[in-house]
Amino acid sequence: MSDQHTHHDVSKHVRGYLIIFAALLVGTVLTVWASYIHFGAKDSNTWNIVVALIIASTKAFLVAGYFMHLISEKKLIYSILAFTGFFVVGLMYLTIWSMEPANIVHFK
Amino acid sequence: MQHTNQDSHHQEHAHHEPGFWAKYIFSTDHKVIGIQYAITSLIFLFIGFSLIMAMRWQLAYPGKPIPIIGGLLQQALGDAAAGGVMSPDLYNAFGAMHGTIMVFLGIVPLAFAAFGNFVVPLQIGAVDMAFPRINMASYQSFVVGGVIMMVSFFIPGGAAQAGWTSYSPLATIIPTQGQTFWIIGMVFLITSSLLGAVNFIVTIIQMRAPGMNWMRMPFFVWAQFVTAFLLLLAFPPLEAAALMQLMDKVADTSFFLPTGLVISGQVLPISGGGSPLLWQHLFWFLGHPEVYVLILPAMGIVCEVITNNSRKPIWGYKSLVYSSLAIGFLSFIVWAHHMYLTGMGTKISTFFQTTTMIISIPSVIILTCFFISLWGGSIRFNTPMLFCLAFLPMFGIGGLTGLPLGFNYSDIFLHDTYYVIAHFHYIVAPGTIFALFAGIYYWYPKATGRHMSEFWGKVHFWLSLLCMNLIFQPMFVQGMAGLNRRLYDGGATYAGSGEGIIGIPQFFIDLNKMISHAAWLLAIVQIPFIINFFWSIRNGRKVASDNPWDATTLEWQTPTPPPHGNFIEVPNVYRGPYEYSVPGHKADFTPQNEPEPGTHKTAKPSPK
Amino acid sequence: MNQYLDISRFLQLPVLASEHGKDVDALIIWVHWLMIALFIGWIVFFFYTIVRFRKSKNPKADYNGAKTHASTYIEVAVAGVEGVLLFALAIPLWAKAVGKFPAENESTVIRLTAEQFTWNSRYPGADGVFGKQDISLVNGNNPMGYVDSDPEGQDDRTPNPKDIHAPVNKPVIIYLTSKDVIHSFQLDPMRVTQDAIPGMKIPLHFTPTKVGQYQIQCAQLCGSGHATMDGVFVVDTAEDYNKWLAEKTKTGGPVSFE
Amino acid sequence: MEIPYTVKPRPDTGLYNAKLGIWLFLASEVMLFGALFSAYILLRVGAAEGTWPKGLLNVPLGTINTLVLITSSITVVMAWVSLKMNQFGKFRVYQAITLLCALGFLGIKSYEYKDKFTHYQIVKSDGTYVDGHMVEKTADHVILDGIEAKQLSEINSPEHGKHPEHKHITVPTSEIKKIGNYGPAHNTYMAIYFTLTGLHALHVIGGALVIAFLWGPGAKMWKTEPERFTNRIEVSGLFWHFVDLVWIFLFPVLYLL
Ligand code: HEA
Ligand code: HEA
Ligand code: CUA
Ligand SMILES: [Cu+2]
Repeated sequence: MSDQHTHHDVSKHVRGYLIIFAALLVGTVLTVWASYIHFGAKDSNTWNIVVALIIASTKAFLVAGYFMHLISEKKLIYSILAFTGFFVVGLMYLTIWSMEPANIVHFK
Repeated sequence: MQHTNQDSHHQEHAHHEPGFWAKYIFSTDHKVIGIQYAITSLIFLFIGFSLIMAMRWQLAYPGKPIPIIGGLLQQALGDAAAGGVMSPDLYNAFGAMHGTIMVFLGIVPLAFAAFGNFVVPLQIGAVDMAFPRINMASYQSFVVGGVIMMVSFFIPGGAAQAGWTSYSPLATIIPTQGQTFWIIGMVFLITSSLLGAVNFIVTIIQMRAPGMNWMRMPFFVWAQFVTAFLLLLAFPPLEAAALMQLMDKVADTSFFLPTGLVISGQVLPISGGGSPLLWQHLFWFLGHPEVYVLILPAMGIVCEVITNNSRKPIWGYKSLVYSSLAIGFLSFIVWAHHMYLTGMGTKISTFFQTTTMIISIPSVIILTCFFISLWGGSIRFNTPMLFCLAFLPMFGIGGLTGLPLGFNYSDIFLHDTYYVIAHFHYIVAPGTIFALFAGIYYWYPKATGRHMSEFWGKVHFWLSLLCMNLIFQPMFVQGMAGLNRRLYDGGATYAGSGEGIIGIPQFFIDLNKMISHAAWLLAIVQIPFIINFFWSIRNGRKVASDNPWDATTLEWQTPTPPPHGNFIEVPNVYRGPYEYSVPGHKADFTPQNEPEPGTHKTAKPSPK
Repeated sequence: MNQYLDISRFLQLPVLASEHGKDVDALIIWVHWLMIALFIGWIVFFFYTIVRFRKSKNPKADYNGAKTHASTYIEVAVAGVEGVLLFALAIPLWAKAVGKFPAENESTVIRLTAEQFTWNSRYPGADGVFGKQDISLVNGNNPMGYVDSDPEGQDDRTPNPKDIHAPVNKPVIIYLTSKDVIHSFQLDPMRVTQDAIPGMKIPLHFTPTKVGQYQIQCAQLCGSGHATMDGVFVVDTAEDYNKWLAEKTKTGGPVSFE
Repeated sequence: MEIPYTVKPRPDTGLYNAKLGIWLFLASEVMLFGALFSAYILLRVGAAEGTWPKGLLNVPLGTINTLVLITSSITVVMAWVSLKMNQFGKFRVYQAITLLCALGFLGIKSYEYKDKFTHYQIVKSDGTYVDGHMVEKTADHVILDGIEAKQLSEINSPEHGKHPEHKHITVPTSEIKKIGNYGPAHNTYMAIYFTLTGLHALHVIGGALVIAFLWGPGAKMWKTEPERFTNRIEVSGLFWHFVDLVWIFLFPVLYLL
């Protein structure tokens, strides 16, 4: 990227960075606030988890997308990250799936 | 060089002749680092082999003092080898360390780091690796990891004893610190591999010479490329697991320890709540990609040598490339075929069986391409070629015997028997090790400017081939009869421990003696190789030219040995890697950087 | 199975003494047929090629080499055969092994607890219910943590370690677990192997078909005694079994664990 | 000899070497933390009823630490921007703030760790629990500042909004069946908490060391090779953002859920 930016260009981005920064601060306060409210059915906190993860993912998207310039990154980086994402999801999903009681032949 | 005058980046090597330390120990030159890796990992291979030779004595003659080195062992290791006899603990330690050393300190550094370092930058026409200093750090981290592993033999209680797979809870509850050393050693080795992997990938993507586009890369480079990705993405979960096991050992956590463990009559004072299966998942998530790390570089070497010595292009270059990519991709989702017997339900085992069967297909395709490439060739039987030709059926046997293991229902019987041992040793010993021998004989002239002796090379080959088969073929028979691995008495107890009890027939246990003798013979026939290796550095036949094998790939288009910076002039690449016997050409090989007659245009830098 | 196709003798599989074992053998044998066919095919091609195209015979290589699609067909065929073995044999058989358990009241039910380096069995007695176990009770006299006061445990049969019996031709269900590290219960003649994992209780089932004494092996590295963690699985006639079961029930109750 | 593309991107990939390198490295880091998160999920799902603590950690401190890391992220970006605009002085200032943030983060984290190591749980012989911070320990009794509970779940998942009064509780040594602090060995939650945050803290330290080096002695390069130096700042920044990103997940997962 570095070569394509003139000085002028970069200074234009500064405002954007500051907006992201503000959004991240708001996001943080939001998660904490959301954790004190109970969403969904009475004795399940599934929806709380969903809400928290949605906020966290949004924040992660902002950091990765703008601070780390992923939004305008090269295809090569996207493909590397796509594979990594696939494998990490595979690791999590398959491990958890295979350890589900339904998939383990054992009776407690 | 194109960018020479860009900036005044200071390079000390360019200005004065570096001293011994800078040149050989703290070198950042990829070729020197490659050779450092090669020598170090050969030494580790030798150590790994020595361990198994001692173990094979115990298997053949359980409870008898080990001749010659028994006394030494007792002095060095104390009670574990009292009277020169191998104790069960020592057997387990040697077994675990044999696996660990062979895999992580022998084959991976030799096949990936050593050959990759020496050959890859040359083959793609680069001046060095992308990050020379990280390259050096990678080697140093490897040495530190290796030293920690070696030291662990001599601490009280000895080295790790829970197999190279280090299953918890066993690995955690063994009271000695060998396992802690193992974990810390592994962290260094993992770091080394990660640094190496990043370096290789960046080098291959960024440093290809002009015209060296993806489909013109030698298959060896592709193989290293896929291997680097396997290391990069599969190792971190093992690192995570190692950290957790370390916590279990030193901070009394219970990541892999379930509630209610009772060790020799005592309830273990831990919180519990962990899962032993979690370790297995994380281990095999690395473990399976790791086995392809052991084989892909070997396949790469085989491809180079076979095309060169059959004097014709590889058959199905694209299939090779896509198959190796497919193997790389699929190898991340087959791991639980090592865990069929951990109480797996139907759905999940169906998934892993199916992926296991699918992943065997690209291997079949790769092998098929190699076989068909021979058809129509003009085959020269020199030492490297012999090793590669032997690789094919040997890998074939090893790979095919993976199939009955891959079906869960037949694995019920074969799991943890010598059938498994024979399966993977056929792949890694007469497979990978042979390919690595081929690589050594093949690239030796480039590194030293001299040939190794052909005669002794052939002696080494034929006798090794014989011994390997004498060692591992009977293991299939033993495994089929139900003999288990990791038994320090060679199976004597399970032969039927009393009158009328049906156990393993004695015949199959007696095979151990024959196998052991073959293993020691194998050691003896390595002597010509070792002598040949060192003797030829000074006394071997000088190479007739920079390209003694009449090869096409770029590493042969440099001076011998290549200087710092590799190429006198950055090569331009005009064609694919294996243009042998091109119709209408005078020579039976057309180097990648030889301009087409009549054209003077320089090719565009890698269009695709 | 057709006797000409029977390479089990060539493979030297051990004695077969269980009902489902023949299916295990069948799969092993079929896979080996596939392997042998491929191996012979390739090895013949291989030797023919390297002999025919050796340099002295064929000094000039052919740039194009083989022009054939045979390899594609072979690859597809290999995939096809693997698919058939997978979907026709391996998967349904496995589903039967881990999913379709015989009724407990028509089977011999055994609770088997592995520990370094022995096997402890427990039989539920006439009521068909095991007595409770509690790890906080574990001590030198009560290594399995039996709850003595549990009425359901009063008729349980807890034989000596390594002493395991079952009657012939009746399904056996074993609930397998471990006290310390991972072991693996292996009975080759029954074609049974199952890891015993602490914290998990894994069931397995098989039907012995031949009276005899069979060697139990531990098939998972479990420490210094792994090689000697033997045991005997005795398959009795129904009468002998009942005699054995009755014989020690009085003395072998939960209190006096030997 | 000169390694190409250390400064300028390679035309066909559009990347300079170090940038590709750091992204590959981050990919491996994703796998590392991904594996630990899988472990977290498994342990949590597999935890016996009432043993997985909720609301154990200090949320205000965690929030402050989150804000600290986010702040450091923006200063890292601004430092890079300053270099791009040729304002070396500003760069120094921004990175100094980054480093202070890193120190602040580590300081707060150590305080939280210390808090857990002085927090004890006693299982009494009658099976009830006493849980709180150590006040006094002598040969014949232990005084904790905290609460009493009949069941673990009362301690681990207290009802929302209801915080039981903390008071000094004296337990005679003879009544103590088991005593232990909230270190990693306490339960699997504490184990994964210490492992995840400890590994994260190591990353913070590593990143801070690199940034400090480039702030101090490494800044010499600005004079000779400004573009290359700017690249280095970008690359170290990418790592720093990643560390921030991991924390963005760690915070809700460990503190809030
Ligand atoms: C480099 C190493 C390597 C390679 C490449 C493989 C390849 C394969 N492996 Fe192997 N495996 C190991 C190393 C390797 N393995 C190790 C180390 C272990 C034990 C770990 C331990 O427990 O300690 C193991 C264990 C292991 C198991 C677990 C067994 C058990 O513990 O119960 C299984 C089960 O599915 C398996 C399956 C396979 C399969 C299906 C392949 C397939 O990819 C194979 C595909 C190849 C072919 C199908 C051959 C094709 C060739 C031809 C068709 C041509 C033939 C030509 C001639 C004969 C001339 N392996
Ligand atoms: C890459 C991996 C690799 C390699 C190459 C080997 C090579 C060999 N292995 Fe190994 N083995 C394993 C990986 C490997 N092994 C693993 C993972 C296990 C399981 C461990 C466990 O249970 O946890 C195992 C287990 C294992 C067992 C089972 C032990 C048991 O279960 O109790 C046996 C038994 O015979 C055995 C034998 C051999 C033999 C005879 C060789 C021979 O082929 C060795 C041949 C070696 C050479 C030919 C070296 C040549 C090099 C030189 C001579 C150096 C020259 C030096 C210079 C020039 C400086 N191995
Ligand atoms: Cu028990 Cu091996
Ligand atoms: Cu595998």
